[in-house]
Amino acid sequence: MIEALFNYFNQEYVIRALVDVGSMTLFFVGFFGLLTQRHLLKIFMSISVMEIAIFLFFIGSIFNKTYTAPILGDGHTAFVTMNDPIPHAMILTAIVIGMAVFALGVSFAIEYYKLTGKTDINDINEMREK
Amino acid sequence: MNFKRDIATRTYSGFAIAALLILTILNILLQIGPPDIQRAGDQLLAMSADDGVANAVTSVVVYFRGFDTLGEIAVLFIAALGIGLMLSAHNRTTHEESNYILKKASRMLFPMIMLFGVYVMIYGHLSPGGGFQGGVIVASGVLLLLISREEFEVPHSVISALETFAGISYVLIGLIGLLVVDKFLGNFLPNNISQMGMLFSGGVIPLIYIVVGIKVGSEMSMIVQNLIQRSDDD
Amino acid sequence: MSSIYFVALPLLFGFATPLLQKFGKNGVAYASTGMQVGLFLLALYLMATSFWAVEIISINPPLGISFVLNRASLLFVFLFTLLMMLFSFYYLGLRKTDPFPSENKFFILINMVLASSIGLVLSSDLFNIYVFFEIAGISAYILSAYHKTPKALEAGLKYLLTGMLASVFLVFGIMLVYIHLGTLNLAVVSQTFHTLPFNMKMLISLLLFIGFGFKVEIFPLNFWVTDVYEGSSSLINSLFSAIVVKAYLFVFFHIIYLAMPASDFAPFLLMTGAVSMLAAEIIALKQTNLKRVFAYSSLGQVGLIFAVLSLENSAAVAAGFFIVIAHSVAKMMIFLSITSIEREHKSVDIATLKELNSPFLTVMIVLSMLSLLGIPLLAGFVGKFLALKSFAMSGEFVVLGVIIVASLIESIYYFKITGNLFEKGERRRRLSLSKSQKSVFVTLAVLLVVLGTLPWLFSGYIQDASLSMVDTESYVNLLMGGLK
Amino acid sequence: MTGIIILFSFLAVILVAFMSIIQKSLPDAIILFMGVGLGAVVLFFVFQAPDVALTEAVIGSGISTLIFLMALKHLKAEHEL
Repeated sequence: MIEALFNYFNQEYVIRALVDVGSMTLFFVGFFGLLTQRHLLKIFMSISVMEIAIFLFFIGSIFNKTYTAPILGDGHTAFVTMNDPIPHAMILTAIVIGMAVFALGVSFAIEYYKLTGKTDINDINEMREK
Repeated sequence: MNFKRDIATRTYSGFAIAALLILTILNILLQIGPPDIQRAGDQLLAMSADDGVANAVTSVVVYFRGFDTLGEIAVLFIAALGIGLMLSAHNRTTHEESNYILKKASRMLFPMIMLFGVYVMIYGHLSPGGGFQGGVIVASGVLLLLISREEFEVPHSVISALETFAGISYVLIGLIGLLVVDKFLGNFLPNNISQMGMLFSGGVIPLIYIVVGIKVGSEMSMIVQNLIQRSDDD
Repeated sequence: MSSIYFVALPLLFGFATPLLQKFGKNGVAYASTGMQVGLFLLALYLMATSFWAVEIISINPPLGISFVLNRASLLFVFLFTLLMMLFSFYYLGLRKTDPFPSENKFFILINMVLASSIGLVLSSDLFNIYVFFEIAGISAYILSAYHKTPKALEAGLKYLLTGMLASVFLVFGIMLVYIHLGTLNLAVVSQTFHTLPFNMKMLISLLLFIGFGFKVEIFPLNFWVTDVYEGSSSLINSLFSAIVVKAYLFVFFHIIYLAMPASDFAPFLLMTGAVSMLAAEIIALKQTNLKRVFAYSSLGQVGLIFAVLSLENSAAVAAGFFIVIAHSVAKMMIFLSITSIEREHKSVDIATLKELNSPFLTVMIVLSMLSLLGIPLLAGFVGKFLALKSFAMSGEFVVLGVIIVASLIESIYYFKITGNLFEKGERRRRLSLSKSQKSVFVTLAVLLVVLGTLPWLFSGYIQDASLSMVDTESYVNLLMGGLK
Repeated sequence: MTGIIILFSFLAVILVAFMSIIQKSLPDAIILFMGVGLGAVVLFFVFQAPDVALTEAVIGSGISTLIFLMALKHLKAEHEL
């Protein structure tokens, strides 16, 4: 019974579907937060969740169950049957960039709060159109 | 016009819009799965055999797509600069006395965290990890000191010197590559493939990753310190 | 000479600032300006010598990243270096009396803006474009929040939030490209993009459109732009309007021409551009803040450029390039003038212009507004004329009509501003400009007049540029086959 | 085994992310957000990307959480949203 369940979930197309549905649901959660939350930190949090979702989607789509991580060692002596390293490098870059922008945003939010005492995105309207 | 809506309407409409978008995207993604093709990464894997680096991700990050990494360093540099600019004018906040356990534990943990960070940084071309991860681990060691000792402060001149040194040497390594092998960030050091797996292998790659590690470590330490707000920027 | 210096030298400058600081108070300022002059001369030299050149970084394309220099990208690089150089000269005049706080950081940021704009234009790799997109973005966020007033911080926050959202969608699109085509190189994408299933093509186009749409300030996605322009200092607005947006526009259409030429997307882009122009000009009528007025005017011009470039033929592209040059020069002039006015009068309301006592600035503002409007004998006319001609040639009479209506609306608020300029009000004391500032204005004005009266001097080069912009075959061959 | 791990990790990540987004109290939301990062680390590890997993661990759930907590300290946010 459990064996059968395990085998079912190990199939190629099931893993694909899991990755697609799972990461898009996570993306949805982030997007939902972006549209409904009002606190600035919550908004940054929502965008971070969206970022994590697309990173998971990318790595998961490229991932091949039968291949290994792209590192020699543990008996691997040649660069064959390994997962594609480019997505890993791209995500590495994107994670660091995302964190940098996010830290900057938080520092803007702190400074804005110090000056005006506001953290609600709806209240940020110094320049309301007349 | 009044855009103020009550929370329930806002939640439901947000839910509906987000769901619509995601369902559309998901529909297309499920319809058209990732094709089974030869990607650029597979060709790069074949090429990494020639450059004497055991971790293929490192050789992609630092060498094949090294220019992205330079850009990434620039982003981090600008972010640290911006955070310093934003949070510099504040007075030092008074720091609560940290408790005894934290003080004693930090004394033991700090050298270990630093050692681990430096290890991750230097062995980036042989095992998972590298400059970014190592740099951030080092910065977290600094963070431990910052929260456990009220009198501790990141020495600004040292950090600034390290950062400048690392940044300049990264660009200069690139320019030397341009002059020697006519490719920006090209590998101009001799690298012997038989040395693969040794600490000194892979030509210019470990060198760059260590430089990246120093740069990331110092930038992150500055960011952390600025956020804890005991900053005394120039 | 290699095109990599355009990016490497500003980065080197940024990293080396603590060292340069040791050479006295003016060390950083002079080093920055000197470097920009050097880059301008390099661009001039490259314009004279090279036609198609590819600069390899690390490994050969299509696997590695490379910079492609052709007439089109070189034209933009030249424009950016020229404008940035003039901007620095203006700032050198300003800093004697009224320098920015923590000036070194300001110099680093403007050089990063320059490097990333040039990188966007030159790069031939999608993920590399994303990295430059982020560098340009993050420097721009900090520049808009630079003065740390509530308004500036609000501008910075709005810019940053939209930028973060844009980059999420952009990176999603790039990932889909890599998953389905197995490459990031624009040349390979150009060859294989049409093999994708229709739905996937639409999804990728949509994601890239959302990603870039925020940054090129196109209609449904430009709600944040005017707030950012109002909140940040007008000195910095001149950079946004003249350089950053133009780089994003170039790279957006570069990708469109290469990957999805003559797609189902083109009419949509055309209409978006036209609607964008009309909407911006109508809203601009009600504004009373000078920065806001010219922000809307920028949105309008961007809409026009967007519409022209989406016609995808070389005559239209030439028209688009003419408008880009004329608009960048004119907007630089206007925003620099507003900077001087703001420093003197501490206000940017339209009514402030009544108190302006500076015949020199008055002439400059009127000249640039006439050029933006498209009055003959000024640079704007050539571009607008060619644009209207190419709309007529392609049979897009609706768009043609919309643009004429929008230009008429535009003229109304320009006349309002001009009226305020010449109205007899209570004049303040004379506004003084330093020599370097005056010479910057004169250079820009001469550029406008020369472009307008003697367009044939440049039209040859711009024709070449537009041809090489639409000549995707040479681009692909250069990256794929031209190398050992 | 792989499939089951992926299934449960995704479920956990989504649940934690949703809870963190709708959470009324900010400190709770931040701690839950750290859980999102940790779940992502497990997933990256299963997807044979140890480098990314290490980066996500130190940056995504380490430094990001720290930044949030520091921001919270400065914002002294009203805890009822």
